Amino acid sequence: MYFVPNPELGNKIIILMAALVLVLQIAAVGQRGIISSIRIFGVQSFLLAGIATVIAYFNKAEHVYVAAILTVLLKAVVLPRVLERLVEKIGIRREIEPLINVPLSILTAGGLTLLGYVVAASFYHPEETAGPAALGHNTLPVAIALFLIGFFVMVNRRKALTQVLGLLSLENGMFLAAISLTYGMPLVVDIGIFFDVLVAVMVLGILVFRIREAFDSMDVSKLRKLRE
Amino acid sequence: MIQVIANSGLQLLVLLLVAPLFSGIIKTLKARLQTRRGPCVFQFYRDLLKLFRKGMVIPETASWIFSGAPYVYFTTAILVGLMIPMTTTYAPFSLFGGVLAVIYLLAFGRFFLALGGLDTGSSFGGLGSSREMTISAIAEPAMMLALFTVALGANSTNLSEMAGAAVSQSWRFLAPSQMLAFAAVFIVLIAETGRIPVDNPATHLELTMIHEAMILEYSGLYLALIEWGASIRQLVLMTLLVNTFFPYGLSSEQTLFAAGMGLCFYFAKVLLLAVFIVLIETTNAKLRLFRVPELLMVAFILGALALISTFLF
Amino acid sequence: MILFGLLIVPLIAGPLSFLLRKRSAMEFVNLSAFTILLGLAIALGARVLWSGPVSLWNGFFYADALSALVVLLSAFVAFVCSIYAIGYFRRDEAEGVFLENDEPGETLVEQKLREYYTLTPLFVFSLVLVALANNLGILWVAIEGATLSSVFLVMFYGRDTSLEAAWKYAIIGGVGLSMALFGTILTYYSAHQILETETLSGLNWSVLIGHAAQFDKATMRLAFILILLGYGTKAGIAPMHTWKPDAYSEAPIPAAAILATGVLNCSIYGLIRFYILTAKCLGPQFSSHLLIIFGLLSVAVAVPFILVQKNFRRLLAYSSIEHSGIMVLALGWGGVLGILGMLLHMTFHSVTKPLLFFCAGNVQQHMKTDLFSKAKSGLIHSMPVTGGAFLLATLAVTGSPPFSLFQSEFTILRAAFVSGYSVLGYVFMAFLIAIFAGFLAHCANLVLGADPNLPRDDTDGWKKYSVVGLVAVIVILGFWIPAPLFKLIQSATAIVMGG
Amino acid sequence: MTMLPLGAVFALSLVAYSGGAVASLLSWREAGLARRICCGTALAGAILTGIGGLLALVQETPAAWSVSSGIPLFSYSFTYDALAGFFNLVLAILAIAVSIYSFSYLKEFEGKRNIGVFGFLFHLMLLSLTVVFTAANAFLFLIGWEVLALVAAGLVAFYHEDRASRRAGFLYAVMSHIDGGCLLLGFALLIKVSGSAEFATFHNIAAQMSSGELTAAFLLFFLGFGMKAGIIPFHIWLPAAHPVAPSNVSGLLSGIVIKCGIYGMIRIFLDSFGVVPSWVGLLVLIVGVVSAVLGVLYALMEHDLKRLLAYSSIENVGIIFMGIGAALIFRANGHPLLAGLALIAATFHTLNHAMFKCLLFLGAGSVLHSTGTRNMENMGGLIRPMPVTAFCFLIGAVAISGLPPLNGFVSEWFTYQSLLAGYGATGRLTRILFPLAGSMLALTGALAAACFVKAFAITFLALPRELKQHEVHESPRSMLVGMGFLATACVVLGVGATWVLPLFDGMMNQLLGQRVVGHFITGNGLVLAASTPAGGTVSTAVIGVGLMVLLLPAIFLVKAGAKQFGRKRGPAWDCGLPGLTSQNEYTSTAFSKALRMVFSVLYQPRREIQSVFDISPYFPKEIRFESGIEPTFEKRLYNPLKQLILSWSKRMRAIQAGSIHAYLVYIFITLILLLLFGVRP
Repeated sequence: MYFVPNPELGNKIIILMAALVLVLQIAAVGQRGIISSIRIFGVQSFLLAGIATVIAYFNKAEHVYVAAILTVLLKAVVLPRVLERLVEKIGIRREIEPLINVPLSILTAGGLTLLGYVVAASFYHPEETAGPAALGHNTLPVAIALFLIGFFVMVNRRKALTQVLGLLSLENGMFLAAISLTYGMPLVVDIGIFFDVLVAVMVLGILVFRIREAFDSMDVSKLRKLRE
Repeated sequence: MIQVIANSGLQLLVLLLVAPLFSGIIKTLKARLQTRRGPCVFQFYRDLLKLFRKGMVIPETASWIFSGAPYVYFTTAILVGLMIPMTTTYAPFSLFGGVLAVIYLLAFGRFFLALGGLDTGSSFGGLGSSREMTISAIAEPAMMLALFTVALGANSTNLSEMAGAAVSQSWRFLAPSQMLAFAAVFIVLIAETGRIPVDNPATHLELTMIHEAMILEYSGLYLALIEWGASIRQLVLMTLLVNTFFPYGLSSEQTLFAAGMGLCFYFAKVLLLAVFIVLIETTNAKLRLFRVPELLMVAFILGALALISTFLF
Repeated sequence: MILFGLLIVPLIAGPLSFLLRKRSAMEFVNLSAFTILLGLAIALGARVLWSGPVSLWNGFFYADALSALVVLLSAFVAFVCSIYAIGYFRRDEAEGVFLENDEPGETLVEQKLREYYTLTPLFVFSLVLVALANNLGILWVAIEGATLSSVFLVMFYGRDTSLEAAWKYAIIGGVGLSMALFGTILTYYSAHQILETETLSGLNWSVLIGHAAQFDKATMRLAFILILLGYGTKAGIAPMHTWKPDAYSEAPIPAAAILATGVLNCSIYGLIRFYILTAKCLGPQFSSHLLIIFGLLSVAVAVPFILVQKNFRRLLAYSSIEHSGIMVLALGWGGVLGILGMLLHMTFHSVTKPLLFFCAGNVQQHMKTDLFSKAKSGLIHSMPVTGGAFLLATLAVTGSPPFSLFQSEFTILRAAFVSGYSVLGYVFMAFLIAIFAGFLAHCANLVLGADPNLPRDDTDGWKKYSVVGLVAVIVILGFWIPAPLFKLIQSATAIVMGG
Repeated sequence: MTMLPLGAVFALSLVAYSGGAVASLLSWREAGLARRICCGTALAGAILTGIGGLLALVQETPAAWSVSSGIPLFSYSFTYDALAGFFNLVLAILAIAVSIYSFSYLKEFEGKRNIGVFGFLFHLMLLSLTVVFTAANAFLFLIGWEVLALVAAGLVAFYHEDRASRRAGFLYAVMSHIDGGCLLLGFALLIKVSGSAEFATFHNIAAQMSSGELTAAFLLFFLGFGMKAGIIPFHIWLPAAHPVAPSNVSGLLSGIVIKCGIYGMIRIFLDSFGVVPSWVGLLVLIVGVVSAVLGVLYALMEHDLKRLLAYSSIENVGIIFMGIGAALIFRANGHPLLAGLALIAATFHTLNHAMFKCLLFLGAGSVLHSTGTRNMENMGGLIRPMPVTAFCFLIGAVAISGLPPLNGFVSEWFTYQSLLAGYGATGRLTRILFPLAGSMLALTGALAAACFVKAFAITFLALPRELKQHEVHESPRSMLVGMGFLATACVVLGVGATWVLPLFDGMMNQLLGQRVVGHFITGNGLVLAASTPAGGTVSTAVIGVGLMVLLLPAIFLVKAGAKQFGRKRGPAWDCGLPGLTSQNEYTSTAFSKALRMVFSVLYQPRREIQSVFDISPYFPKEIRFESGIEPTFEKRLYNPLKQLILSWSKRMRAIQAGSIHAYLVYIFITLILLLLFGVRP
């Protein structure tokens, strides 16, 4: 290690990356193309891995490296690839029409970010845990906002695939929360979670494919046969 | 003991033998008031005797109920008669049934007569039974309420006790509750005995018949039993009325003399009541059937007022 | 050893079935695996009763009375479903159900059966893992695993509607589980501050429970909210219940029965584990109120849908929503009576619900429809056993005496009064009555009536005797509970009460 | 020593019932065998129940047993005390009669219906009844109660191919579940106060409850028991359910099953609550009056024989409620003797109504069995082909009309006496209610008489209307024996009331802590006396004998006259109109027309006349006449309620409209709300 582990520097880097993550997330809300959404997700995951690495480095939490590597591999490389392949296979690139129009969606995303701050502030008290151990804790609001916006994307988007993307960014929010609060979950758990995410995306991918086959569309708002 | 038996025998005899007389008296008096000569007061006895000597025709459609009904009607009337004090405050069967038994035994007779009316299958019988049961159904609560008022005053539902209580409190009949109750029971008496303005015993007009329609198919001995029973019932109700509300002349002793004196008083009172009935009958027109409930409702209200006035005054 | 066996048996049975070709071999593997599983679950119960909690791998797996009870119930359901499944799929095969959508050929049948017989053991494995995992993170992983393995079971018939149901199931379940994971992270965080450990045991329930009182209260509050929403989604608590009717009506009957009982129990189990922590940390008030609100809401939501239901399998789903609501409500009312009532309810519900599903399955295969309007009434004439059992099961599931759910509902209601929620008790009762009316109206109309002159069914022994056996079980349980089982429930109650 | 025979008898009866249930079910393939088992074991069980009931009534020391269910909270405890004994005795008498009756009655099921299932349900009904009466804790009581309800619903819907039966069974089950729910809540309240589900711990529980709790508990129990007993306005299931059940079951339903409500009220209000505020009694009394009057008024308008009987059950339950209400009021005002009088009125009427209502239902069953219809407008003249049935029915009709000397009169007389006594024993404002209630009872009695004149006459008398006379037959012997048994009971309970009454003493002692029956018998044990301030005496024995004695000379007279002057049969005179046919006869509707007009405010009668004509309206080809009365409670109360619930439910379906986005929105909004809730300081 060449440069001195300066927590201040680490903090700055983390905050910068977290802000980027958030911006990307809000961009994803406004994004119309499926492929670009997928790519946004990839970049976002990459940034998260970066945050994880920085935290791991400054806090000397080795197992977080593993999480970071897994994130890069899985979420930044494998999953976007898989999803893009799926899009190609399905052959749909049409624009996605959100249920709420873009400006309003972005406004909502902003509101949810605010909520994220409120929620985070309610239980997280920075002054109590000052020092290097607190490094990354201030990304918690971003994590919660990520979670909420991801959820909002799922609510807002019609296409099956974008719902999956929403779910994944929701997952990203949690990942951020986990590393920022507790430097990741215990390793076994982390691996389990990653495994589950992988399987979930596979399963959902198969489903998306089958839906496309069966309904000739990926618009899940058309799945309304099962109702009262 | 002998006096008790004698008294009971006397009461039974009065019921059996004198009841038709009062029916006759009412008929004659009514005719006189209407400036007709009218039948002799003993005409009713002659009618009965004649009926006793006639053969009977039982409708082919009828069953044993038709034949059984007159017996029940007749016997219940007598049994009821024995429960009501007549000449002294003592009634032979008073212990075995009070006001409630009286009303329900009368209902028992009516029940069977109504069955008898329906048994023939003729529409008149059904008509009579239906009307009779309807009117009695509405009359009964009024009667019960009025008699309750008296019973509550006397602290007993037994008629001997009620009469005894009446005797012990002189001028009680002037109490508003008694007057109101009397009025109520009187209206019920009119209805139960089938008199104007509720029913007209003298007509066999389809639209107006009640009691007569019910017994239209009876003949001979059965008819005699029914007519006789009806006159006994009438006397019984009149007795109930006079002796619970105007117990004058009733002695609480069981002597022959007291009984004799009581008998005289009793006849006088019943006669007075008969005159009263005749007056009502001649001065009123018969009501339409569906106005009768209104009249009985009045009786009910009178009974309720009587009850309320017992603790108002 | 028992724990190991419990986990390894289904884990082997699944892949083993995948390798097999013959139907009867797959059936045999499943049936014997689940028989062994049930035996092991009983052994676990006995062991826990005898010598207290069991753990394995340094506390990675841990089984106290509560886990033993949940494992026992899962194993029981899996066992009866494996019996029923044999008859069920044979009938499906005989009627050519699998040939409808794809190209004809025998291979598809085998492929489909293999899919079921492989996935179900894995599904059950996840359910067992849920109850045996000491680590709350692993518990989450296991529930997620159960969800993922059952998505394909929901999709099993490959109809458009199955896809739709599977999608809704996967997405809503995914969202719900994300919330649960978030809750788990927050719990870990609040424990992390106290324990200052990054090892695996930092999420172990048996460790956490000892320190729960010192956890950060604000964090635990949020954590519990997220856990309630998350595991509530899996348990089908309103308003997160919406996936249930779809998934239950599309999955093959045995899978639906496991979903309706096993998954429900495991989700409630997860909720209970967190409830214990929360109650220790925040006192019972906070969680009670939330649980009561959501529980009562679930029961309330079930009412109108049950009253005007058109589809008898969706009816069962709403009943399942009602029952998870009742369990949550009981947990909220709390006290010894409430908890005992809840655990009794969980037990009895797990016995009753499969029966109802089996009857519905028999009817569906007989009438070729799951709509009341298309099914001819007068079922009792052509299917006397199923018809009678359906009526009994209807009565049982709506909490009528003498069936056992009455006992738990009675206890729960007593808990309501004792804990001072008598007004809610009245409301609760009113809902139960409405549900009874709705249920009975539908089922009586289906079962009774003039003879529609359908051919006599009820011939398959597997299907028939699984129904008859369950009827016998619910009738017996209505009058008498084996003492060890009650002991187990009692010690589980003590765990929930005291941590 | 004293407990032993009772215990053995009770256990044996339970064994007989449950064994019979299983045996019937198992023998369902052999219809004849199933029938014999069904009736035989039921008869055996009923006799055992009867012996048990008598033992419990006589020996007075309650016997108790308890069996564990595996859960300490729930144990099966039984207490066989005098109250239980009384109701078991009533049950036994009916069950004996019905079992005998069923030997032949069930024959028509053979080959058509599953007698095994019938026997199963029938035995379970008897079993659950006896369990309800002997249960010593809330848990067992509720189990018995609900099982009874479900089994009875099953029997109501036994002819389930028929839509009306199905609907009635369903209505019955739902209403029963509602009343069961009320009881469950009520017991939960009591258990909360007492800390235990055992009835023994409920003793005098009213003293420990706050007034709010007491009010809630009372209302819950009143609703629960009242609904079971079929009081107005919770009665709608009763006229729907009782007619459609097989007639032997109808007899038990009206005879004893609805009496469970009465039993429960006595058990809880008198035995458990101890002294309750007098408004409680007043409410019971007023509801009783309303039920009695409305019940009989609705009965009058019926032309379905069994529905008529069902409505009349509502009336009689009302009369019983009057007695219970009066007893509660007296107890609240500290008059145990009067309470005893009122309670005897209520329990005696319970017994009596059980006898004659069951008898009438069995009679109606025989008629139905023979004619195949319940519609009285089609009957008539049945007294000739079915003389014994007719005679038994007549006894029942006289008894139910409260006419002396039969049993109905005795209990109504006691009711009157207790109502009259209330005048002197209560506060100024409430006292006026008592005689008014009495007069309403008189109205009820008179209307009941009218009603049963109609029921008997239209069914059995005059010419047959739309029946093929040759097909109509007298019932087989066992059915007649069953009816005869009950008819005898009606007479014995009436004429022998003073000998029966001492049986009530143990029960009164248990409930009121005082032996009261001695006060009510005088005159060498021949005369019933209400030794109250406004008492009275009556002797049905003397009235009965008196009627007989007076009847003899009258009969002799008429016979002699007939011998001498002739007695012949001829065509009915009918005011000289020849050719009397059944079309001339008064029908059931015609008979009740006068009352329909009088009480038109209540009935809201509706009539519709449609004439079909070709050329001119003056020459109608065909006239259709339709008339009916408004089913007020269904129309004004239940149907709107049902519609409201269903339409609201339908509207609620929009929640589950299939849109996954909507589903996610629910979760999202819940999440946000809860987060905001969670972060509050």
